[in-house]
Amino acid sequence: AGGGGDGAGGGDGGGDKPYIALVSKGFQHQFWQAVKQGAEQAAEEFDVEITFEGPDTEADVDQQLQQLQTALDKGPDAIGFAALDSQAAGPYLQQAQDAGIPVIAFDSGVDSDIPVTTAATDNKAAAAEAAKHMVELVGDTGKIALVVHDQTSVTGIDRRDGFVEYIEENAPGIEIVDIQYGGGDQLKSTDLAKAILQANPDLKGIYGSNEGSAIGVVNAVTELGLEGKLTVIGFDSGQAQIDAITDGLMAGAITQNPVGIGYETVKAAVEALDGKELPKTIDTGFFWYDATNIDDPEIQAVLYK
Amino acid sequence: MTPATTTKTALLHLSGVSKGFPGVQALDDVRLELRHGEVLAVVGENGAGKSTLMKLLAGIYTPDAGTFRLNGEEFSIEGPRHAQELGIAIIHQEFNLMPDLTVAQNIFIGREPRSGGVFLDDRALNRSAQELFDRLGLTIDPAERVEHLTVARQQMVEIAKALSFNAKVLIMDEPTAALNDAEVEVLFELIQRFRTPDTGVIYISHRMDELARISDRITVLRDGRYIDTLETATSTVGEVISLMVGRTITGEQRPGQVQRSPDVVLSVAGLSTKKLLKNVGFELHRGEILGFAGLMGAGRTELARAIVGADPIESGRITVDGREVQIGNPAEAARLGIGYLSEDRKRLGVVLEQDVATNIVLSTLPAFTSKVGFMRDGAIIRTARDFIGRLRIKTPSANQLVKNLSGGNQQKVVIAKWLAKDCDILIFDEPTRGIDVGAKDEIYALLEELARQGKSIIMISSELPEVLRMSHRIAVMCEGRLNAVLDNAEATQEIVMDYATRFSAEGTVS
Amino acid sequence: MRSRLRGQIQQLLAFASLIAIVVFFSVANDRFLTWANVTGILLAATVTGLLALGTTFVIITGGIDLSIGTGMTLSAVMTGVFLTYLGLPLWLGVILAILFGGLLGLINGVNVAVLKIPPFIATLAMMLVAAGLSLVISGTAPIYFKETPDFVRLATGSLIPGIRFPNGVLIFIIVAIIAGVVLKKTLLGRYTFSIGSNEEATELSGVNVTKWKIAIYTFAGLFTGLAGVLLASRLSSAQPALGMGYELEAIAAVVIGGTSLQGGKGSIVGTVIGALIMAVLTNGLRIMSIPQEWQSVAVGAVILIAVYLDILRRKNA
Amino acid sequence: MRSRLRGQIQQLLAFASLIAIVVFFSVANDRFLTWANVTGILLAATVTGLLALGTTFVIITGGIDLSIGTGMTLSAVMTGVFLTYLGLPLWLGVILAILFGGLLGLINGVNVAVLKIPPFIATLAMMLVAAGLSLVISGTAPIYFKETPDFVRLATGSLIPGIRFPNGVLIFIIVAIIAGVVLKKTLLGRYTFSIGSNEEATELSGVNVTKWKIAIYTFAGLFTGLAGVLLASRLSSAQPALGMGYELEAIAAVVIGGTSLQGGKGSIVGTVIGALIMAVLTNGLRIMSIPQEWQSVAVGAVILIAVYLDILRRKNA
Ligand SMILES: Nc1ncnc2c1ncn2[C@@H]1O[C@H](COP(=O)(O)OP(=O)(O)OP(=O)(O)O)[C@@H](O)[C@H]1O
Ligand SMILES: Nc1ncnc2c1ncn2[C@@H]1O[C@H](COP(=O)(O)OP(=O)(O)OP(=O)(O)O)[C@@H](O)[C@H]1O
Ligand SMILES: [Mg+2]
Ligand SMILES: [Mg+2]
Repeated sequence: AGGGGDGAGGGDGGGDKPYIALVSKGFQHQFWQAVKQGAEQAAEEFDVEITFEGPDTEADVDQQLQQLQTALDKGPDAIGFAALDSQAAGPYLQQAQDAGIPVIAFDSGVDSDIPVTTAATDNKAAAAEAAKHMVELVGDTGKIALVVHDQTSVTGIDRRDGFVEYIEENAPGIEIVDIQYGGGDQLKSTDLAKAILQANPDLKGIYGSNEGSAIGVVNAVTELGLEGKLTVIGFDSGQAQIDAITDGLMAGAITQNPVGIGYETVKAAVEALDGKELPKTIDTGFFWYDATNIDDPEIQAVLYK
Repeated sequence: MTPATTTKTALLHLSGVSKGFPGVQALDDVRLELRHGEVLAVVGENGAGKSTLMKLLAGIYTPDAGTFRLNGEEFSIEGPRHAQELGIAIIHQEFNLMPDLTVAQNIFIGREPRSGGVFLDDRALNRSAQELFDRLGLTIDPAERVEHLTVARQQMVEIAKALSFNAKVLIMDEPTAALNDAEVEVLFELIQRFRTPDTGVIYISHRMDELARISDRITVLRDGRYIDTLETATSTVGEVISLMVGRTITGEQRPGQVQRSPDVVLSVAGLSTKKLLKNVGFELHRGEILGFAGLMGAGRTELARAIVGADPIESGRITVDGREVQIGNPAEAARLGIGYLSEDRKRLGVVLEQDVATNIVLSTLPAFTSKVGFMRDGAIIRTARDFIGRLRIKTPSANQLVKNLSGGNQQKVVIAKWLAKDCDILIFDEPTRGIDVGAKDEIYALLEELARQGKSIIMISSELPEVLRMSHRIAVMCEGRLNAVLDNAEATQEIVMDYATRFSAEGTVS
Repeated sequence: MRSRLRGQIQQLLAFASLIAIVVFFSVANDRFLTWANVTGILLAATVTGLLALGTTFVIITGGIDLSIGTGMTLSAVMTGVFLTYLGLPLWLGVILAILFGGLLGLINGVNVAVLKIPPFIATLAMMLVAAGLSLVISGTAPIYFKETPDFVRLATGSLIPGIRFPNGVLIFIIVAIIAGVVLKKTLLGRYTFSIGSNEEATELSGVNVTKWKIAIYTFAGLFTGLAGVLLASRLSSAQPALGMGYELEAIAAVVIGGTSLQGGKGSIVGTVIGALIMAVLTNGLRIMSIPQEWQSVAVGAVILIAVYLDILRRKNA
Repeated sequence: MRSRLRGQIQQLLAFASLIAIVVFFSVANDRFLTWANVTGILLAATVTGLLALGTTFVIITGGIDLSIGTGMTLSAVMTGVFLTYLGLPLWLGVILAILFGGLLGLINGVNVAVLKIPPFIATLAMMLVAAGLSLVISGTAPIYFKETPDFVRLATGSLIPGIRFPNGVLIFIIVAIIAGVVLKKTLLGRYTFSIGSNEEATELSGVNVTKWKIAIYTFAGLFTGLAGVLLASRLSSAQPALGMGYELEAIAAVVIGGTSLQGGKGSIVGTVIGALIMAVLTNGLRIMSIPQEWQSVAVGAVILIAVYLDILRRKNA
């Protein structure tokens, strides 16, 4: 193997396996752990060395770019990168290109020609799918609210806008009364969802835009004893969300394929190193799951616990 | 007053005691013997090592060398608690009180009464404190927080705390420095009552007149070394002083009839504050030393603070050089040429964590700025050294931290700060607190020299002899009122005390 | 006597800002003063409130504790370890988790009192260590309490029959009272004030400051442990990535409540009020659907005004 | 003289921990001591380092500034407003943004010195307000510097021909020297120490403490403004949601550098070393590919050890 001249024998691993550095948007949350898991699977399968890092929150653009910088300094053979802000990352990507290190974008697109391919989910489309199910469940009229995990990050914005735009275009009778942001913190999201429910007793549905937000909404509903009184729609998976769906507390949720994202990223990197042609995007897809299909093997495969 | 001189073994015996700090040998082969039932005075110039020796006994420092014997038995002190357990109680020169706790809580810290073994019994605590005060004849509210007390009252709390231990050896490090004559009487009364054939008192003071009244023997230290021990009854003040300073000091004299300048530089009229002051008015002339006398809490400190804008005034007019002024804070006062030296040295006087030079130039810093805005450190050090020399401040260097100086030398630093400032009006609140006899005379000379140069000085002092010796005129306060302003010629201790105790008819301290 | 009465009036007045805020929101939105919302506010105040109670002690000594946020998280994770991984009985697991919080406090105490590391650094280090260990121990995944369904009722169930009054709030009230009594009525509390007021003088008075400081930090740690337990109970899971930032909120509650970071001054009543002010503000602004970016501005401004009014009040008292 | 010499030896020794850490990483990983990585570390240290420089002054007065993190963000957003929205010339926009930071400091100073609000509260409020306003002004979206491509070179370009030495680092070095001189050699610095050691005594010495405190906070604010400019330059954008948490890192750097939160003690050299220790640690652990959860544990432990060794050293000196 051995990449182009520069990256040979990076400090890691010692052996002459190719080294691929992945810089994601996070590492503490389960979603990212699932991505990491997929990446590790692929690493084993293709016999490459990987590292996986991400900032503490999706607002930490600065921290992420420092991690990217360090990753570059380690002289990897390829880089996987999930940009928090692709414009801000421009100079670093340029640096990678100059050093002849192929970059694989993952999770969300990078606004640049440098990445050889992008393994991602279309978050906007996924959120629109969630909205579609919301409309199906609550009908054409009524009030709903959103608990979103982040106000400024790409995923936060896409998952909010995809949902809102779908409602505006397809269900003008539905009123979005409130959108609040809980940082993906379960406790904050719980208290925040409770306040929304207090302020709007006639609310028909709430959508939580990631695992922490969705669980917060479920907690709020149970703490206020409103089980079954309104429709909760979530995003991502995790044991708590799976349970909420099985128990009927949550109508259903959108899941991406985080394991698949991680896997495809590493696989694409390996192929790029082997000089193979890659498609411009690798759509890792998303799925709607609810009590009816949660046990399907195809769904089970993309859920993480 | 016959001490048990025949006792073979002394109550407390120290020998060969040495203690050094970086740059300073504070104690060098010092010995000391305290006999049963006696009051042993320990005297010496500022920085002679008195407090250091006492701190060794209190378990605060550990000696570099030396043996300690209590009733003939050798012992060592492991810490403050151990010293207490050994029966050694100390009144520190610098207060060691917890300002946020109440008086009673301070006195019984570490010995709190508890009900049922768990909960603090503050009622019992206050009762014990009240009993203690009753026994000692003090009127202090046990539930008052210490931070609200004046310096003098804090001193009384320290004294009460030390007396509450039922100690065998009581050490008093300048207990009267902040007290006036009436309170000193109370203290002496307490000491006499404390003294039994089993106990002994070590008494440190710079007030020579006290020694004859209270002590049986006098031990003199100089530059960290033991000089001699005298029987009080058979020695004179002059002898003691010459042992202390190694030279003789001229006796005191009162200022003669001075030709007072007609210029009024500061005039205060109808000054009242919310707390205490009632309609205070006086005039200060150019080149005058105006003394302020009064009992504890008479309001002299409060008046000074009100004048320089450290505390808000409720009504009243202040005129400086004929112009009415509003003084909002001490900085404005300083700009008008009024400097205030606080009586509370540790809290309001020195900046303990900074060095001597910084403290000396603190009021004058802008004058040491070069054209481009940098501090002229050379000039600062030169000025500092100048004052260190003039006031004979005992310090290894101008860069020594002030907290490492002895109490009296800290006081000199504060005085130097105001001398450096060249104010036209100086308000000195207890300026000679803790200053040794020799240095006192030099400070008196300095003040007189300043007055001759046309500066005007307000000198607040609780030492009546000092007020009488220094002041051209003497203002006497009581309960926030100015009862009299006397010419030096007409003033005697009796007359001043008479005015100082003329309480208002209602007899209330609102 | 007089000063004691004045003290009590002062404490009553300290409610003023809180009441003003409550009145404002009640008028602005009629959903605010409903039973469910009020208990919701109280429940929202419990976790940071508990952290704030413990930290009050530390701050009165003149110290600070930055480790409470992630220390709480680590305690929550340990609750998961005890109950789910080790399958201990509920009561035992809960007690062990609280004690574990105490252990974190003990380590802080030793670092501060024995090794003389400044509290800011000692607890910052603990904050980072606890954050890391939470992830390590949990394997960066939440731990659920499947086997102990009762555990969840600890925070949100209602012991008082008939009315929906969350147990978590009840626990908070009880613990606040205990904290208040300990601070005012026990040796630990007395020395807390004394050390904060003048550590050197306390030492010179023969009090073993080292020992008592360790005790105070340990005691404060118990609150962190309890906060972790309640957090886990409310979320039916131990979330290992949470916690950073909670320390600031708790310390803010303490300081808003009039406790001085200089040490020597403070009260539990003040801290409770401070925690309530924060919780009410957050809830009220959300209820009013103020856009989130403005919420942050409003909270900042109101805190400033509330504290300023409190200062004015004290000056005039 | 002797004591001055001793002081200098002490300061040299303060490097000891930093050097030990550097040596360790150099041995552990041969990528660590490369030019690119070293300049990378230095660049990473600039932003928090700049914040830490300003805060050193505030902390020496005995205060604290929690608003530096989001204040920096707001300054970055204002840079975007000046350069991108208003299209001002580069130099003018940059100067205005720095002055804007000074304005934030001025407001803090007035709140602390005139209204007597405790610095923790005053700057906490500012932190929240600045966080909110950053989002409001930017419309919750990053502002890019498309029209001023030169702006990006401010931080990452290299003035020194031939070698890749980022301008940001150069700026940091220059500013640190200025800060050091101001602290040691000017009236502002002297009063900073004096106020921190004993504010009341300083006031009674005829120093207008109110005025000088305002000046000190304002001066510190200029660093916040500059940090905002450099951050924006490095990220080629003003990121409005960033900033929370930076204050803690900066304050940690200050305290690791030996500045006391009690006030009265501190140095710029110490702060620079503190900032470098933090940056080196973070970078070194990343370079060694330590799992991220363990990185946090390691940073905590090393900070503790470094500060403890520093305390031992001073005791023995
Ligand atoms: N902690 C310390 N560090 C350095 N030097 C000290 C320290 N404590 C005392 N000294 C020095 O030791 C010497 C003796 O000081 P000490 O306080 O015992 O004097 P003193 O006789 O009590 O004087 P005073 O009458 O002024 O109170 C002084 O020169 C003082 O500067
Ligand atoms: N009996 C008392 N108990 C407590 N505080 C008192 C008492 N009498 C007066 N005070 C307080 O003392 C202060 C006035 O004392 P001030 O310090 O001005 O007097 P002084 O004449 O300088 O006396 P000294 O400084 O010797 O105590 C006021 O603040 C007043 O509240
Ligand atoms: Mg002394
Ligand atoms: Mg007085």
